[in-house]
Amino acid sequence: MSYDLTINIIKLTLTVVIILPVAQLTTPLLSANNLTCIREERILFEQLNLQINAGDIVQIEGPNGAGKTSLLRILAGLSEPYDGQVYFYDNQHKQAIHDDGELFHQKLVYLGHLPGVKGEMSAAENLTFNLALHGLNTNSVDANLNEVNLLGFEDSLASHLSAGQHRRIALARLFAAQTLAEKAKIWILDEPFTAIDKQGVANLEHLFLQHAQQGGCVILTTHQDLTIAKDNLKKITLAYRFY
Amino acid sequence: MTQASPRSIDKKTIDKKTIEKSTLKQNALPPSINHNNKLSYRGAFNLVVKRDLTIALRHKDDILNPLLFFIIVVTLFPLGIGPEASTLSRIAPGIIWVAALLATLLSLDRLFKADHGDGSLEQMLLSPHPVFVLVLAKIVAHWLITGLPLLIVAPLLAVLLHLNEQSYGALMLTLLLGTPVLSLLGAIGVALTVGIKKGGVLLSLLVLPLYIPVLIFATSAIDTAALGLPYGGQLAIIAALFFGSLTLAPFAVGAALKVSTN
Amino acid sequence: MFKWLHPYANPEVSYNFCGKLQPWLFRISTIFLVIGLVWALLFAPADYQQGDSFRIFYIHVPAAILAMGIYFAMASAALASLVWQFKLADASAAAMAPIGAVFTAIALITGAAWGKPMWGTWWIWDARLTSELILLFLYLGVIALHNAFEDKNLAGKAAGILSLVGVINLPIIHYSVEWWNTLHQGATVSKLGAPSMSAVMYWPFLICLLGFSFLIAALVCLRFRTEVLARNSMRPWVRELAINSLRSEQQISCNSQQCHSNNPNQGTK
Amino acid sequence: MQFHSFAEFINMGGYAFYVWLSYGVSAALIVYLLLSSISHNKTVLQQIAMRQKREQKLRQAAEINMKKQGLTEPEINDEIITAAVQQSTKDNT
Repeated sequence: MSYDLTINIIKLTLTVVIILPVAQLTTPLLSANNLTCIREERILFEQLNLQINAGDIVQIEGPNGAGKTSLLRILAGLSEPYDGQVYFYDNQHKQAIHDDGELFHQKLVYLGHLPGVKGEMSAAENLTFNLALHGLNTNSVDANLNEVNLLGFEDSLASHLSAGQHRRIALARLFAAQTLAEKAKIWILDEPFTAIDKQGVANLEHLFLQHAQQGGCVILTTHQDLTIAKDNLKKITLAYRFY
Repeated sequence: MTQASPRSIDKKTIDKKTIEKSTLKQNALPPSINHNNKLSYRGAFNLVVKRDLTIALRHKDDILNPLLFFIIVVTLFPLGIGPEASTLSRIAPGIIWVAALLATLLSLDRLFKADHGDGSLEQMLLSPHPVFVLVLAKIVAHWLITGLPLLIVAPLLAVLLHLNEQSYGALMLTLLLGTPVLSLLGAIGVALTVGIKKGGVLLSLLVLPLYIPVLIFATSAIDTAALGLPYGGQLAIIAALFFGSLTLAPFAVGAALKVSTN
Repeated sequence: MFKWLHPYANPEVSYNFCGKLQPWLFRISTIFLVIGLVWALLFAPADYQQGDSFRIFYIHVPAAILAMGIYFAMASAALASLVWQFKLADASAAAMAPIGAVFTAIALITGAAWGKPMWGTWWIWDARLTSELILLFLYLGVIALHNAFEDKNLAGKAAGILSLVGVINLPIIHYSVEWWNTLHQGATVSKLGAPSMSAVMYWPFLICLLGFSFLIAALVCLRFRTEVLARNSMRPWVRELAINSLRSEQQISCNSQQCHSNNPNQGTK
Repeated sequence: MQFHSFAEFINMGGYAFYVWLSYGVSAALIVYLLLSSISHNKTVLQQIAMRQKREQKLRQAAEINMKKQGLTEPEINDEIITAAVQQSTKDNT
């Protein structure tokens, strides 16, 4: 393993996730090999290797401009890395994410900075479309909206709702995805707590833990301190590179 | 998850007016399109078309503005050139087609821009469906919103311009086959410029040269029809352009969108 | 199969290789162009119909042919970069676009200057001229798109997609314009296509064509090196190169101004 | 030699304006392209050099900031990394 360059960039603090049964501990879900990201001729990170297993909650830390969002987008397959490859695992079988994008996307929930909510549609319609597009069950839309405290807003046009409520519509998808065993295991969330109140954050953290215990993984960036116990939380720290 | 989440502050701040005002039926989209959680290509296609149509119908400006633009541009020509029926009827095909070209160009921006702005484009690219299908659905919806209305008003404008009576059929057929080509080729340009802040002028620079063959063959078909000659040849070429762009453009659009959202 | 290419996939190697190639290309092109143009201007016989205005032919036609040729080269480079992720192909495509645009402009301007005495008008909607004009638009689109992106890698990919779309459309546009032209007006009798061009006219033309080709190759080399530098500015070898070049420039300016304040070390020497 | 005198050569059989216009414009455009390519190369090199200077300043500023806050530069803790490596290899097996 060539860690010579990685060592300069990344401080990995990995702790064992004890709660999980041993069988799940070794189930990898997502891994990356030699990732290099270059934006506007600046190297954000170089030769980054990582592996994310079932049951992991991984927080990516770093100052502004260190490449947190870029890393998440590369892991989700939205951006192409300058070099390197991201793999996902289908029944322990390792595959590059671009080889079978459709299968990978079934396993993935990505929520970016933007909530992806259309102002011209109501909250329920937005969620229904989102779920249907990703092949998720659309029968429990109301229940899912209830989970994010949006019950009563189902029929309001999203343009009448606030930014925080938009984000909660997007997050409602997690509650729908969470009930599925095999699908949507990999959650990649970019600043999921933006514009969410304290109670909402607590609910989400609870959801993350539950998802991890059920054999999923959560990769997220956030500026808030998570209350998730350190035992359950892995951290990847990206340093700001000057060139 | 159980009902762990307590109803909090937000419940109190429900804007009752908002609820009353929104006379929308709940779930204009079918509540559950699939029960076995596996959406076919066709299901995904229909889903996106329906969504785009729903949005457009609730935001009527998107349909009306390009149409008004089309009508106004066409009415400007007689004012600029003069009212002689003979002159107008000779240049009518060109005017109608150039106006249709510009109206399509004007409406192209909304094809991906709004979706890119609010993040739903990312979500579509990450859905478990081929980008090809989704892109095609969006283009079809765009054509239904902008191309079809043009097709419907075109005969009225042809009357205003004294178009030769023999060429109405040719006008309608070329518009029917040609405007989808405009949407398809235009989508490539929009997909390339959607991430750029000032992409509007750039879009016309990229897209208009690609529209030239459609313009040439469409106007010549209409001219030929005015002479009472068969115009099947030109129509066949436009049809070939249509099928060619139908098969190739969505791939180019998909590749371009991946670059733009990078 | 392409193993011999591998070292050239390294930006530094190809940068240095082009640096070595570039002066030779410039020399060869100068030799060919001087011979070709002197021959064309002084020794080639005047056309029996067009007289000495035919001498425009010796730059107009090579420019027109090469403008088209550069577009195809650019599109194939774009294809290589999109399909095989061959990053340097991207840089070469970016290098070619402005050169192609300039040669298209030359073809158009010389065409107009030739058209005035021959056809009596600066511009004529001749099929060739029109498709050359559209080619210029395509080039300008590619350049504009390239400039619109901040990130050079993304810019290359976007411009690559556009040039591929353009290359599919180019023949369609060309034939549609030709067809349109013959439909709208009696076919303009073009002297260019005359197959009966004599050897005395043919040779200088060929030499000019070769000269322009080498000139373009040299220019592509020059611009390609710049693109490679811009795309690899985070690499140590480029950073060193940049610092060195800045330093040597400062030394030159210091020497010429007898250097007062800028660099005390230089002054004392 | 097609021309008998220099004046005749310049006159180009009456087409002087068009011929010399074509040749002049072509030469001007090619020279412009050449010069702009060379100057572009220089500006790119200069920009890269300038950016290096800027980076140096940024880095110094960051270091000063850290010292102010009483922090040392985050040293690369080899132990943590090796631990991580061991961990990931353990996970793999």
